[in-house]
Amino acid sequence: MPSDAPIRSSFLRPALVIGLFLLALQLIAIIFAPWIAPFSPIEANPIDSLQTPNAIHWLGTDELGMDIFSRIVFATRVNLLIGFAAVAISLAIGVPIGVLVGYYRGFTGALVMRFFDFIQSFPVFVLGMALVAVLGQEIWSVVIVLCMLFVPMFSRIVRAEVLSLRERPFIAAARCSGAGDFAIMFRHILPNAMTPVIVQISVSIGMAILLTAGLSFIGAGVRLPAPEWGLMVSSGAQQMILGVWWVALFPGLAIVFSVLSFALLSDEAKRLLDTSRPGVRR
Amino acid sequence: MSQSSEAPIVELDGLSVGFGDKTVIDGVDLQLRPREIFGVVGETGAGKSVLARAIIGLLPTGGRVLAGQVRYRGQPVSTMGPEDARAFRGGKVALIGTNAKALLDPVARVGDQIARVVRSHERLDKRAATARAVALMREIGINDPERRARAYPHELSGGMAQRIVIAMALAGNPDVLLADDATLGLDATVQAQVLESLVERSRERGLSVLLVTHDLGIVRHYCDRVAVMKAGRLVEVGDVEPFLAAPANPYSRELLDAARARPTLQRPLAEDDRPPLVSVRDLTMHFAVPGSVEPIRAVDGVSFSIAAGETLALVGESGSGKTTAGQCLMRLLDNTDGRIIFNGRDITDLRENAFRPLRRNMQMVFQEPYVALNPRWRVRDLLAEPMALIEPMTSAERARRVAELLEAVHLPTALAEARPHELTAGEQKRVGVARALATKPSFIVFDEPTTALDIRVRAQIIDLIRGLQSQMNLAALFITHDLNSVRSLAHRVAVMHLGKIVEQGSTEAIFERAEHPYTRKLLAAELPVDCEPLPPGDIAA
Amino acid sequence: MRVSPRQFWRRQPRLLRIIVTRIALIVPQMFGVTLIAFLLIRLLPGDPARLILGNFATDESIALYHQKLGLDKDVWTQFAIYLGNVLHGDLGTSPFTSKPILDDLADRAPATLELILFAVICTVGIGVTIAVTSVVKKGSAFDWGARAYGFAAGALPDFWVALLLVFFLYYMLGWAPAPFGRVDMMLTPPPTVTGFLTIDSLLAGDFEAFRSSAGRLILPILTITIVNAGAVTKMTQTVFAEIWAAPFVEQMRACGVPERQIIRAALRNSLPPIISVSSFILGFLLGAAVLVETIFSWGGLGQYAVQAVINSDYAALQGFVLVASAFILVVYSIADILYEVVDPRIRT
Amino acid sequence: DTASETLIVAGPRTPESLELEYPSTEAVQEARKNVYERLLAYEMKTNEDGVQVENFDKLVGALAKSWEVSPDRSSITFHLTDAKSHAGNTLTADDLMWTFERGWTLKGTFYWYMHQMLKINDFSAFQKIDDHTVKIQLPGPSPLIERLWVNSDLGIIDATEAKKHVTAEDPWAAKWLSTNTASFSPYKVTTFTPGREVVYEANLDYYRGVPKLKKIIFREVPTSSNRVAALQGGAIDVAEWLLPRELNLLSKVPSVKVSKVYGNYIHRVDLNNTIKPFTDPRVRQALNYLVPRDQIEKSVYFGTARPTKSPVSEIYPGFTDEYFGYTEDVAKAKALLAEAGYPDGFKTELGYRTGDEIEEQIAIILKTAFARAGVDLELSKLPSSTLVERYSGGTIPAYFLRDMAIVPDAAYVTNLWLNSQSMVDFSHYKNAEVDKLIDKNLTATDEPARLADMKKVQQMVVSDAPWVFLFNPGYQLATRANVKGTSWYTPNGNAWFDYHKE
Ligand SMILES: Nc1ncnc2c1ncn2[C@@H]1O[C@H](COP(=O)(O)OP(=O)(O)OP(=O)(O)O)[C@@H](O)[C@H]1O
Ligand SMILES: Nc1ncnc2c1ncn2[C@@H]1O[C@H](COP(=O)(O)OP(=O)(O)OP(=O)(O)O)[C@@H](O)[C@H]1O
Ligand SMILES: [Mg+2]
Ligand SMILES: [Mg+2]
Ligand code: NI
Repeated sequence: MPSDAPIRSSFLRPALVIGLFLLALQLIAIIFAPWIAPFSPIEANPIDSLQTPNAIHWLGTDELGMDIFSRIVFATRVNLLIGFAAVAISLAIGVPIGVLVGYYRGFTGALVMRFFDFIQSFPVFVLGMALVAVLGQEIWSVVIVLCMLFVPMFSRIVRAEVLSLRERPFIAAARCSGAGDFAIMFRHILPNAMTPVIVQISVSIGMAILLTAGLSFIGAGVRLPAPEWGLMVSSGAQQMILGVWWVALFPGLAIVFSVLSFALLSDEAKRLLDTSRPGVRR
Repeated sequence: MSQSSEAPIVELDGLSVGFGDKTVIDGVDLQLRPREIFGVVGETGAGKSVLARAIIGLLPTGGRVLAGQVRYRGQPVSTMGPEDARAFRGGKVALIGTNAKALLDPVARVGDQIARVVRSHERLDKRAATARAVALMREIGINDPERRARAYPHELSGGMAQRIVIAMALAGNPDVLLADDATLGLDATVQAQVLESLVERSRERGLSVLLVTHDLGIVRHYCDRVAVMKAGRLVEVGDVEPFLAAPANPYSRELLDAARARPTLQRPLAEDDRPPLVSVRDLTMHFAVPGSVEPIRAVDGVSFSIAAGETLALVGESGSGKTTAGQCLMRLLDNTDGRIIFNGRDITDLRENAFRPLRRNMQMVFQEPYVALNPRWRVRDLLAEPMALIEPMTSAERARRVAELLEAVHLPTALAEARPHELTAGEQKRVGVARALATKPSFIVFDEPTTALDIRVRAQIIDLIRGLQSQMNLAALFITHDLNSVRSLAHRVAVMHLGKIVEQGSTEAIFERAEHPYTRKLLAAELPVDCEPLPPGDIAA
Repeated sequence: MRVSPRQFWRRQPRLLRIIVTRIALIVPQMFGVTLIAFLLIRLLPGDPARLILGNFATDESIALYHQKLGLDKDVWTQFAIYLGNVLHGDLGTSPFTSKPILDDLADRAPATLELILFAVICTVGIGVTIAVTSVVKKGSAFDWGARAYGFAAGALPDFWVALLLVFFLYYMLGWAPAPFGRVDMMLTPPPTVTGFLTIDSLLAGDFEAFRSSAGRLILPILTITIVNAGAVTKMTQTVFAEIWAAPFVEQMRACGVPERQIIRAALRNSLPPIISVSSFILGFLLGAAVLVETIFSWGGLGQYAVQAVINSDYAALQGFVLVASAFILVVYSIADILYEVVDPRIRT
Repeated sequence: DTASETLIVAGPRTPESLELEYPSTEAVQEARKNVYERLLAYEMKTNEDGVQVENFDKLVGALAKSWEVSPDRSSITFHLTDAKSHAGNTLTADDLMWTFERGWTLKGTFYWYMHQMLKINDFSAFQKIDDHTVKIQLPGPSPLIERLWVNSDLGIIDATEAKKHVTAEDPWAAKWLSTNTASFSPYKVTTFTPGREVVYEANLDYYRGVPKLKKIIFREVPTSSNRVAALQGGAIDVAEWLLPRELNLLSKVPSVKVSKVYGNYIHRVDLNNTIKPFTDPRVRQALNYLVPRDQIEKSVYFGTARPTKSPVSEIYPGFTDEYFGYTEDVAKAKALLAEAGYPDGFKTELGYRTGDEIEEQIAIILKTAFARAGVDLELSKLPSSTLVERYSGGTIPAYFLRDMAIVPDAAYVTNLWLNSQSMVDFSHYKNAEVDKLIDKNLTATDEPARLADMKKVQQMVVSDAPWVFLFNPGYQLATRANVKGTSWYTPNGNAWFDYHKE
């Protein structure tokens, strides 16, 4: 029987606790942003520009006098929306492609993989800039850029799993038991191929947040004055060398904590899935 | 042969080892004398491997010595400093583990690996060490050792890899060899060769050997003294001959009886003129190897037929093509050539969709019990899956049928909710059998249903199949290299070697009047507990 | 007996076979890259003619300018012409630098390569060292630290780290040299040999330039290393830990092989994934280093590409994609070759 | 010593080309100022900040030591000075003729000036009289007949040298001249590495005397704060194009000098007058009433800019601000919008250039300010090429434009931006009367009458409000304190010949 002990004890692991705590903070920020943030996140108030952190503006203000704390709180919505949307769409597209390409290895499959190679070998930020230039500076453009990166990634992961799974005896056994191709692909293989995908989901959300920030940083992200962490760092970037540290520092920290929470959760997911992972019992 | 007068080389004194709060070795006293070969037997999980590792002072992670100590020539192993301990391992006491392929560094040439050990115990330059390695390889019976020394582990057969591990063990010139199930998983013929050279080398060099094994046959053939281990305790220690004649402990007796059981042979079925249920003509299966012109001829022109209710055993060493032949029969592989006729119908070229309805009549029990079950599915679903082949069923009917199947293979109904990894290997095998039975087929391929199981579980599975045979008038292709089970199940036997059937006949004829030399070699490699040892040359030939 | 080409092929040394196979694969891949890049880039909005002509644009001059850039023909003709030119080593001329794009790229590539090559060396070296130490000393404080770092590093945005480093090490403490450009503006860069300023200045015996260019590398390399070594650490940790627990390691220990040797053997076994992750990082950085390049005004390929996008400089962007893909393909191919060389189990 | 004769300059980008004909970016304008010499110039005067600026009232000779304009202002004759090129060639009428023919054929800047402004239709208008004399005959009179020749875009090429680099496909040495210099200017380019640096070296034979600075090293440092840091750290002598905030910071640093000129830039939000709701002048006026000019002046420009109150630059002859009444008045704006049928405001897109911090900041401030009247701005940060394509194609309703007209003439300026016939009337402003007045004054030569007409034009334009009038951002330069001789010319590029180090 699967022993419950390791699973239960792993719920108390500090990594998991920190990960969940950070995630909870983000969820609170998303839901209660208007109540938490003391100021409007998008209204310029140039009179108050570049204030160091103080009692009114806890994390200071940027060049236009926008309250950094309020913007960070509201940005959680934008950043996580992009991350979740990109990952969800990529999963929906990438996983079936991966299954099909892995199961029916053929010319089309090879072509698809080569195309993925191309996309993946394309320098990320240049691809991003070009796409955003074509599609316009919208949240959805960023999501599409991320999907271009994640779909091949998920497909590849699934395909690799499928390639090895399809040779496993239990597939032959299922065929003996009368399972057709469709049942084999989606009932037998897919559930077994999901573990690395699930682990990757969380990692990808983190990656999405980082990439979104990076894209915004070079001006290919969302539209100002929408609060977005990367954009906020970028607006403070110039001044850093002149000693204005708070504008870039705090949103950067938000990125770090957010990505960290997903990294921790992904690692814990891997661990949890591993304990229930097959191991021959002797 | 025992030299009770001399001081023991290795001495265990009330040794207890635990993992967490589980005690795995429980107060073991044992003395290994110079130049003796000491057998340790016992079923899986008895603590044999842990014992061997405790002696060398390298417990698996998490293991702790709870009490007692190990002494080498009087010196407690635990008091050695790190450098002494290192020199001690391999230099005084060497360990030969199970599954040699995993024990070799996959990306280093085997000669270098042996040389590495040589240089760890002796100041030698690389060339001299390599020369020594080659000499060791020759000593252990490897042909053309200069060339083999440059091979990587994956280029070696299991037997050869095992010899390399033995050479590594000998490289530090130890006094004591600990052989932990060193030949497990090897073919009987190879096993005999490897053990033979191991024992020969040890005797030549005057080493003491602790031979851990499951197989009482091995003990009988090679050991001077024997210990029976059960749940971390030595239940009986003594010289081999008196032990075999009259084991004192009831558990020892049980083990010995199971090993001795020698079923009566199956009689061939009465001849009749009905066409055979399965008939295979010139079955050929070649695998293209990427990057090589020559394909692997896994099955190379095999013909046989099986009548309804008849069991044909397909025996032969590992890699001879037995599984491949069985899978071609089930159309899991697309055979290169030859015809397969089932129930009067040529199924060779049927497409999967056309063939699917026929699957209810032919089923297969897969070789590896665990990997043939989808790890994410519950037993209930695994058993229900093939039922879709029969007719639509309500879920209640299906549940009833699942319960019936579980009962048929002597599994508790509660297991329906379990997932494969929650089952023991024996239970997994039985689920595999139940799954094959779900559609009430007329023909089943059993692929090695008894390997890798403990002696006692093995007997249970054989009983189960035997029961099915008589109840359901089942025809079967019984693939195995366990000759004992062939005796008890097969009406006829086909011997396979390098993709070809070299000999075929009734079970009796094969076991008693084998004609082909390969068949004879196969039969001879079985080390029975109760017959005279064969002259070594006969096996190694 | 006649030797079939296949048999002849089989008889060639393994290494040669691996290399030839890889190189043969590059050609069609490059063609594909050229085609896709060409088509995608044509989708970019923006008209370089307007930008260049500014207030003096007339319909006439714009048409003339389009003609000069070849933009008046249909896409396939343009592609055919382009492909022909590429085969003759001509990637076109950028209207924004007035120079052949090949020259522009050749001019900027060394900056980026110098940065990312040194950065990858540091990243891999440090990442692997941390990982190995943490596995060998499992459970120690170091191990915990390494683990925490493995996590945290993956969460750091490189541009932010770069900014923090600039703030602390340059602005606050004044330890680091100025974070703009590859060499002090007062100094004349050494004559170009390799394009790597550190190497060129040594070759020229110009130690001041060497000090300056090496100093300027510190912050960007530090940034890249801090951000990416975590991934290497994490990956190596996993792989190495698995190998460290492998039966053959245990066997070597049981045979009394010294620990250092065992570490070496285990590391040797962990090489394939380390090679692929290094090549991946190298390829990734070519594009991703643009953020770091921007912050440090590095003047490398990344910034060039970004400018090309901003200006709709088709030819330059295409040239960049071509060179970048070629570079990545070459890196991956080398990695594949090494991969196969270090792992004798892979059959060729 | 060489350090005091070398000037290290950092700017946001190196010139795209040294070609006279095409690029008209700021970086190129500056390069031209240094590597080409024009025929005429304005006399220089010192402004209130001690910067040398042009006196638009007084023309003086440059490469033309003297010139005559026919009384009807339809022909001009240049008498050349004795100038030596970098290559040592002496200036002759052939150099002019070759340069003119080249420009005429390449259909670039030269052609635009001659054809669009001076209405020349045929190359025969250019005549070599003798080796030192060239005459240009216009089809009709033009008020600009003299002033155009001050522009550095109309520099003279050393034809003898340039012809050495002519090839069959390239009869005008366009390729060579895009990265090399052949002229009679104070400087020549010796290293041209776009994206990194441009090195200028002095022409020791320069006809106005040996330049005091022998070498100018121009380095590209795209990030303005890095230029600030480098200037503060003494790594460079001159930092171009800094942000007001940075200039403000630097003005407190003793080792650095900040020079300011209220130059000819016009920074505005162009509204596409053909896209709803900007078809209605009341909407455009309303937006002008919504701009918080004081706030922007203080918090974005730190006092380096002044609101523009006319489409004509405040320093140009003919400028008037008397019709400008757009104060910040939300109520009025709301009323105008309501009148126009937008009582609840509307939504529109405002484009600005990637990397332009000032525009970005103003955009955000405008977004907040316009929201007060319900006008919802969607800010689009666009790469310059995309932005230019979108506004020249008329597909974006509102966008920032910072532009300058080089020729200090109100008719020239308004013709450029407000004549519906102009290619660069990107706002698609069309007022028949304005068109008529502009057209008339492009050829009229009666100066007082022209000024009166241009006043009318300004009045109509200000009231029609084709743009959201913003600021004259001025031109500023930050140098080390020991760099002297700051000057300013209408193309807003620095002429290094004027500078020296102490
Ligand atoms: N690393 C370990 N951690 C926890 N328990 C262990 C570990 N290694 C062995 N054990 C336990 O110690 C007991 C004895 O194991 P051991 O491997 O010695 O058995 P064995 O007699 O060698 O069996 P086999 O015949 O299958 O090799 C088993 O119950 C096993 O579960
Ligand atoms: N899919 C495959 N591709 C290539 N070679 C294969 C494949 N399957 C089997 N072989 C090769 O065919 C030969 C016969 O294999 P097979 O599994 O039938 O042997 P076996 O008699 O069942 O052995 P064992 O007793 O170990 O199960 C072996 O040499 C094996 O390596
Ligand atoms: Mg064991
Ligand atoms: Mg088999
Ligand atoms: Ni050719």
